[in-house]
Amino acid sequence: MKSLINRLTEQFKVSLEKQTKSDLCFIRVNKDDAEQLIRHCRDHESYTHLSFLTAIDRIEDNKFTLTYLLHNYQSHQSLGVHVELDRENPVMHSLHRLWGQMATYQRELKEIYGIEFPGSPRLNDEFFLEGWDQIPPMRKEFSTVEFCEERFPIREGRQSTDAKQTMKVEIYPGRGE
Amino acid sequence: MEYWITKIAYYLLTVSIVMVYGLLLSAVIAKTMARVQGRVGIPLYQPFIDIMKNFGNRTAISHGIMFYLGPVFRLAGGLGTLAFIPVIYGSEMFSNFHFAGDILLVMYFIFFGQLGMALGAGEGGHPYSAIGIARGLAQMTSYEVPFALAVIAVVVQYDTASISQIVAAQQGGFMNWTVFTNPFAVAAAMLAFLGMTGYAPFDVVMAPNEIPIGPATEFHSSYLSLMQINRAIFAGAKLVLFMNLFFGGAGNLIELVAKTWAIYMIPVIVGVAFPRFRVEQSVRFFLKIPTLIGVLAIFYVQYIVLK
Amino acid sequence: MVNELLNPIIIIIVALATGFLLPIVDKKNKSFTVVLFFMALIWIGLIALNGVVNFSSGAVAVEVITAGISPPFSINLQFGLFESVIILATTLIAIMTAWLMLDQLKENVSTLVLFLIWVMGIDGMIMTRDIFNLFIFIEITAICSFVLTGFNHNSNALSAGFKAIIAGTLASSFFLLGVMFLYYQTGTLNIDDMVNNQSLITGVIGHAALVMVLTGVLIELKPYPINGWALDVYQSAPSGIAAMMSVSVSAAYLFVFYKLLPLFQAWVPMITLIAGLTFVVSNFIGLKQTVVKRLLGYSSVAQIALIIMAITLLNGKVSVSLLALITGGLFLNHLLAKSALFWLAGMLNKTHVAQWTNLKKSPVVLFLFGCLLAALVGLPPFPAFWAKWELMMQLATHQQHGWMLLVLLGSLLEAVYLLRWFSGSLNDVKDEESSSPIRINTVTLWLSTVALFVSGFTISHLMGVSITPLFAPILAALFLLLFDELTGKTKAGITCVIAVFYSYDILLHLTGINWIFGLMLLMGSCVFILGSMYRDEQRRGYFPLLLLLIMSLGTLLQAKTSLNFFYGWELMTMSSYLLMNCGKNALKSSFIYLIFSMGAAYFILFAFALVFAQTGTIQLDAMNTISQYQTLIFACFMIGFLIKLGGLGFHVWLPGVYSETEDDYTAILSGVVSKVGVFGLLMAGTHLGQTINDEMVFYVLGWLGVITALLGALMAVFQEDVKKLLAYSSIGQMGYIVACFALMNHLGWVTAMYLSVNHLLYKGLIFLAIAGVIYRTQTTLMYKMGGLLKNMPMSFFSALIGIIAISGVPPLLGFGGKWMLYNAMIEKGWYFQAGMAFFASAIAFLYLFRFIHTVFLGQRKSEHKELVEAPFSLLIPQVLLIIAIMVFSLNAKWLIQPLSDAVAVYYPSTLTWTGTFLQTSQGYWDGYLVMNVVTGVFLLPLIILLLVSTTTKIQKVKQFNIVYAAERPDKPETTHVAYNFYAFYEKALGFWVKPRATQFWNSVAEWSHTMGSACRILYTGNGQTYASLIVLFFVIIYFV
Amino acid sequence: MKNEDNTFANNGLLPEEMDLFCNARPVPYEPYSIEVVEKFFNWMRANSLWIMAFGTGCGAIELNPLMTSRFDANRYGIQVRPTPRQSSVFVIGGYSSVKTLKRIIRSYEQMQGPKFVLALGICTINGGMYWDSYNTIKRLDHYIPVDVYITGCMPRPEALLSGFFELKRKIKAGECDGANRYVKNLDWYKDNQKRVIKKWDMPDYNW
Amino acid sequence: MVIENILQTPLSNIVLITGFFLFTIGLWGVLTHSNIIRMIIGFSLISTGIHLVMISIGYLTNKTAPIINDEIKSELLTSVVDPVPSALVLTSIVISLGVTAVMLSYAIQIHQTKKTLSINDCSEMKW
Repeated sequence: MKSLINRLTEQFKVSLEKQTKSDLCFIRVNKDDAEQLIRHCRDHESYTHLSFLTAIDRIEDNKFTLTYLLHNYQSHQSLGVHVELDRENPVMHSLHRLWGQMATYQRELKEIYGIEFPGSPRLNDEFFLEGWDQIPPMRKEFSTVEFCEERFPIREGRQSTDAKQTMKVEIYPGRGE
Repeated sequence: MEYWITKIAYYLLTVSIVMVYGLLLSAVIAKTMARVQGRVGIPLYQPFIDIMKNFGNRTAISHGIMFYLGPVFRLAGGLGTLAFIPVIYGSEMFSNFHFAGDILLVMYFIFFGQLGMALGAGEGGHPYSAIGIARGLAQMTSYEVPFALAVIAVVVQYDTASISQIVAAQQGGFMNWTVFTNPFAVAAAMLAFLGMTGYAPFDVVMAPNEIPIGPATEFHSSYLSLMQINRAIFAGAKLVLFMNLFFGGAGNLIELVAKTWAIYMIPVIVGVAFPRFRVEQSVRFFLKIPTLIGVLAIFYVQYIVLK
Repeated sequence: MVNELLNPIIIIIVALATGFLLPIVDKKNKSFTVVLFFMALIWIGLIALNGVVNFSSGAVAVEVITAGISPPFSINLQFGLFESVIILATTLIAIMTAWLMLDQLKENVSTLVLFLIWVMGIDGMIMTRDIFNLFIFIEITAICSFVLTGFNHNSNALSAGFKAIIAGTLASSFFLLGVMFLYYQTGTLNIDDMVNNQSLITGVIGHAALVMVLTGVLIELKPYPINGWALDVYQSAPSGIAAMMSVSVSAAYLFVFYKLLPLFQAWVPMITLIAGLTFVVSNFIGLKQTVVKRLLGYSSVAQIALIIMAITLLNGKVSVSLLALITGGLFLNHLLAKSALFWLAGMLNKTHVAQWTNLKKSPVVLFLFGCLLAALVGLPPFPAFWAKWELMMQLATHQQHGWMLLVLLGSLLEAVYLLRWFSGSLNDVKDEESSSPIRINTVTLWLSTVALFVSGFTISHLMGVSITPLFAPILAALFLLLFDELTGKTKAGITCVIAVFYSYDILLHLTGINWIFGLMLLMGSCVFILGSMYRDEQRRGYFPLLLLLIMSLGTLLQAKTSLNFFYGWELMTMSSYLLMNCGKNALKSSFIYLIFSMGAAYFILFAFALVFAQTGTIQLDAMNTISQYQTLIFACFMIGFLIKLGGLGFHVWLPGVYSETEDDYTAILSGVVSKVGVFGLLMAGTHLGQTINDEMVFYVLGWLGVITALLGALMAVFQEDVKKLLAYSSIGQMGYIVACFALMNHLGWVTAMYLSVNHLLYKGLIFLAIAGVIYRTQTTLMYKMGGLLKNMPMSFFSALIGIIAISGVPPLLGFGGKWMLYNAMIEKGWYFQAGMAFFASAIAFLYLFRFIHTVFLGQRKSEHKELVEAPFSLLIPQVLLIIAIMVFSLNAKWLIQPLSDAVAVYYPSTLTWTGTFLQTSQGYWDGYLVMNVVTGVFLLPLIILLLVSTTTKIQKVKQFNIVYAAERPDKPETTHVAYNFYAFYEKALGFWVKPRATQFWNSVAEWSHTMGSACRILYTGNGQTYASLIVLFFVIIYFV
Repeated sequence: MKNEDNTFANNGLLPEEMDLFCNARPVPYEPYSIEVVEKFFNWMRANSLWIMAFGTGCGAIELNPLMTSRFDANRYGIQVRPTPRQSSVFVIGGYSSVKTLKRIIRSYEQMQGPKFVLALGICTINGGMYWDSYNTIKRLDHYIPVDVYITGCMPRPEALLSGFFELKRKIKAGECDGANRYVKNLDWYKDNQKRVIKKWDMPDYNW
Repeated sequence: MVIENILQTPLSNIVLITGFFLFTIGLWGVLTHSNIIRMIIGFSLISTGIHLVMISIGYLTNKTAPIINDEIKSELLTSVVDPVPSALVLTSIVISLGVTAVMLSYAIQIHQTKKTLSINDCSEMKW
């Protein structure tokens, strides 16, 4: 993994973020260099498989972090590529030409985070929501409880208990602190 | 005139008996299968309840005149098929209108209901209906071949196409039954019967997990009741036909019940033991071994029985 | 004085004198030159005409002797009937050619002179009886030909001309040498003396001499392979000159050949062989030809070879008058048609066959062109038809079976390329150059066409054929053509009225099977014509042809002689072909139909000829006295009629034709025209059935029938095009009929006829119903339709009755057919055939359901929302047909009894009736009772349902209110199951119906074309090669 | 929502689709006028419960063991039909997302009356563990009438069976008129449905 | 020896053989030379050869010229040379002259339009 990172840093502006396991590490790259880097990994470093693409809403940093997880079937190593996007104007280059299934991930991210991928096929089609008329639901500023109260009639008399408390007190009394 | 009124009355009686018998038969089969699976199974009166319940449904929809008439055609097919088959040998009461036509008439009248049903289901506009009918017809074309060969063999053997005369020729001891005089013909016909009844492995027409239930997808309420009644009558008519052609007919009701029961068990047993064929598989199946047996049956009649 | 002026010698004097005068006159007055020129030609023509008039009334041939000495020491000319006729014909062609080419000819007076001298040379060749004199005339003709070929200095023509000179000079050298040796041995130059002293021609010298003369003459008759030069000339010479070469010069040489033939008795087989080879090979090469004039060249070469064959095969065996009839008919036909075609080619100035398009825009030209080609192909009523018929009869009488086959093969090939040319000319191509109407002077073409009609009429008269029934259809059609300006509906009405009266008249004269078929075909046609009123277009030419078709059916039904039968058959083929081309893009498929029909006709002709050879008469009733070749004759008939029916292997024309022709005409094709094949089968069966002891042929036919039924049905299952589906269904239905016919017993034939009637009723009904649907939806693809029941309930009802009847489900009449079919087969012992028929009828359910479901049921397309019921005039015939179906279903006896009686003449009846109860040896059936029982069992559940429905709230819903796995349907297009409906069935059994027949016929076509290209390798285009071939030819003849 | 002739306006459909769907309003059905007959039919309805084979949520997994040898619901006249046209009982299998709700409504409306709804699991009652999910409805009875609730997460097949018995009892007693209730209060139900189903691309009533 | 034999053969035979010889040479020329002019020469040779042959057929050794009038007795007719071939030759020569003329004019025309005299260049049409 080390040598890979070294090789990559020679060619691209990347920085090692962390190596969580011997066969998994994450690197960070600029949004504009991402496509080149990932293409390089796919074509020259045998990271031929796209495990997933997902996003992390870091509302405190006002950023989205995209994670492309690539996998190398020969060495059984995975490489995570982090790309940071501005949260106010989240736009990322569409990488659907690298892997066909990328378009689906991008569609999903568009729907639930509102991240734009210009040029991605069927990007604006509904993914799993039908007729969603609010801000994207996975963004942290979206409050589900408020939404539910406003949208769904709720039956009276429902009681909610704190799960941690219940575990401690009712289910496993006497264990833990 | 009086003669005809009596005829019609007798016929209606036969129909009622066959219907009740057919429904009971299906319940018994379901019960049997449940017992095989270690279940209690439905009560014997369940089919009657189902039919009545469907009649008692308070709402219904109609897609058009052919949709409305489809089940009518279907039941008319079953009733008509039964009408042209003498049920009990030598009995005036159960001879129906068999003097209107011979075995060929019965073989073609079987199609009447299917055609009408196909039209009704077609007007329903449901794609699965069309697919189910297409499959059913396709399968039918192939199992009719061994059946037709078997019937031809029988007709040649007894030198008559009249069902009552075929039965008459088989009287006088069970060794005179076609099943013993021409086992090939019976083998071919029974294989065809597997396809006719639509149990597994030839149940791709209904294919409940695949195309809900094929042609009947859109039918409900009273339509469905008519179709269920037809299922009973039609099954009964086919059983009687097979019994007449191949198993010496029946001299009384008890013999009728015993024989048809035995015949019906064959597809049931096969059905519980086999998975489902695809359409093209079943088409090819019927055109191979069963057809070959049918050919053998004719050779057997021509060169052994009649020599 | 008048007699003096009409003396044949004047022909030569006039020509020579005018030839001298012309240049002198030309100096003074140009226009008078032309007048003088034509006066000379007309004078020659008048002399010939006078001769024809005199000699045909029995005058003795005139012997003209020159120089006052008697032959052999002087030149003598003979002027008899043959000579005068040929001279008249050639001169007429010359006059017309000169008139057409006047602009080119009169530019230089010497061309006029040459032309005149050319005509004189031709006439001299015809008349002279002196062999050296003959040589001189040959040389005069040849030199004129050479010069006229190249007179417009066209580069191609110059090359061709020089090649012609090489060949011509070699020919004349051989001829001259031969003549000298003959003179050396016989001491005479007079042909008659030479023939009389043939014994003097002996030894090597005599042999060589004869071979030389023969070679000389043959080269000019252009046999394969020494005719490359001639084809070049045909292609490149000015059209008029080519026309003259092709007909007039050839006429002269043919006559020369005929005059000299007694000298070459030893070579007759070889000449026949060469001619036969030429005939077939030229036609093979013609297949590959794309240049119009060269195509005509090949056709010319072939026609001349055919005439030579006729002469050599029949000379001395049949009477001179009969030989004259045959060769004269063939030649007159060639002369008139070929010259006119050359003129037409010259006038239109379209070099390649592919350029002949859009002729529909100029109907007059198209009509003339069609007549001329039909004449060349040998279709009735033109002379070649009669001549070919007589030729076949005579060849068969003299046991020349191989040659018969050769002639038929060659004729078929010729028909292929000529009709392909015609077919192409009907093509509508969008391009400015060819789409404007053609403006040409058609007078000469009209003259030729009329002359062809008249001569056809005359020849048939000479053959002693009763003319009225034969020419009535054509005259009626021509009559109706006069009213072509009226609206389509009016014309349909007129046609219908005429057809009804005609049918009524015909039916009075028919009995037995013919009567039944008459009723069926003629009445059926009348009903279908009613349907033709649904269209608003004018439909030019459609109704005259329809009338022609119907009346030709009448001719066929009335036929007492094989000639009448064949005539009607050909007329029907032709008219049905032309009717097909009233459709939009039926060209390709209808052409295939035509070729197959021509093939069928030739099989039938062959069979009739074989019959004639044994009975010596063309009476159909005499056919059952034949004692040999019965099976072969029967097989030929079968093949011929099976092609018409679309039997397996010969069915390739059928689907395309049915799907591409006009929708109302398809009903006629399927309902009526295909029944003619059945009628033919029964005709052959009634007359020949008793004579055949070998059951094998029927057995084969029976199997063929049921296999056709099976595969036809199976093919229908996989069609997307509704008309193709019905077409294949028709093939399948015809299969049953053929199988029943092959049973050769009472029940079988009754069934065959019963099925024919049924097929007419229900297939006609379905085709009419679908015609309305196509008219409204503007498509024939089933998956583009769907759910039309809501818009067109009446059409749906027709289709429903139709499919119930076809499928054979009781209680409609289709079941009767099926029931009798199985009874008949089991009675005969054809168990497996019966099983297969059952399989086929089960498969029929597949396509019938597909048809009715994908068109009328299922989901309606949004664009079809506004459609309304089919036009009223289409519904009327449907109602009539439904009534007929219902009546015959209710009481089958009304239909079966007459059929049974008609067949009972030939076979004892095995059907017994007790009221409506019908019994055969095995089974029984009571149609009336069945109908009642079915009504009863239908009413029973209906009443139950209605009763129950009173307590239920039934909501009528729309097409998308279906259970769709909890989704809603997206579009009707994606919800309607229609496309590739039986994919799984195709997976299971599709391999049975791979298009093998199409592949086979394609490879036959491919092979024929390859054959053509192989044969033309010898034509290198190099004059020296041709010269070498000539020398080689001489050597081979010498040593053989 | 309504046209003048008391038909649905079907605003959710495209103009060209209007003709493809029926826009009639359902009307409530009356019981048989003779009480014995009605009772008789109710008895048969109770003994011939045809379940609609549509697993709408995780609870559908409990339906399978119900039909097996161990529980054998078959003996009570309960059987599964694959098409809503022929079914009389709709078992809502637990939580239902908005997207599924749309399909539930559609299938429910396609069933022929009398028809019964058996709601399975706590989620159908008050949302259960999905109480704050933005995509799950909290109360099923706001959208379709429910005859019997079976609570639990998940209820076992035994609970299911007892639910069926309760249903049978209610049917026999003539208390199950959910279908009529739905039709009578159709406007209220439709309002509720349309409030959560924002993409209403179907007719107002799915015949 | 050979010369003797030749000298002993009748004159007509020599002419005959010469005629055939010329005919063959002409044919050879026609078939082997592709130049049109040469071919024409070949044809001329052929016709000359034929003319010689024709004359030789009419010539009878030791017979006199065929000048016949009424005074010569009929039996004398056998002792004269056959006059017919000689007459025919004249016609034939005229005709061959005509043919040659046509051929030459063709040669001129071909040369003018195609700028060639080779027969091989005249094969633009063949099939």
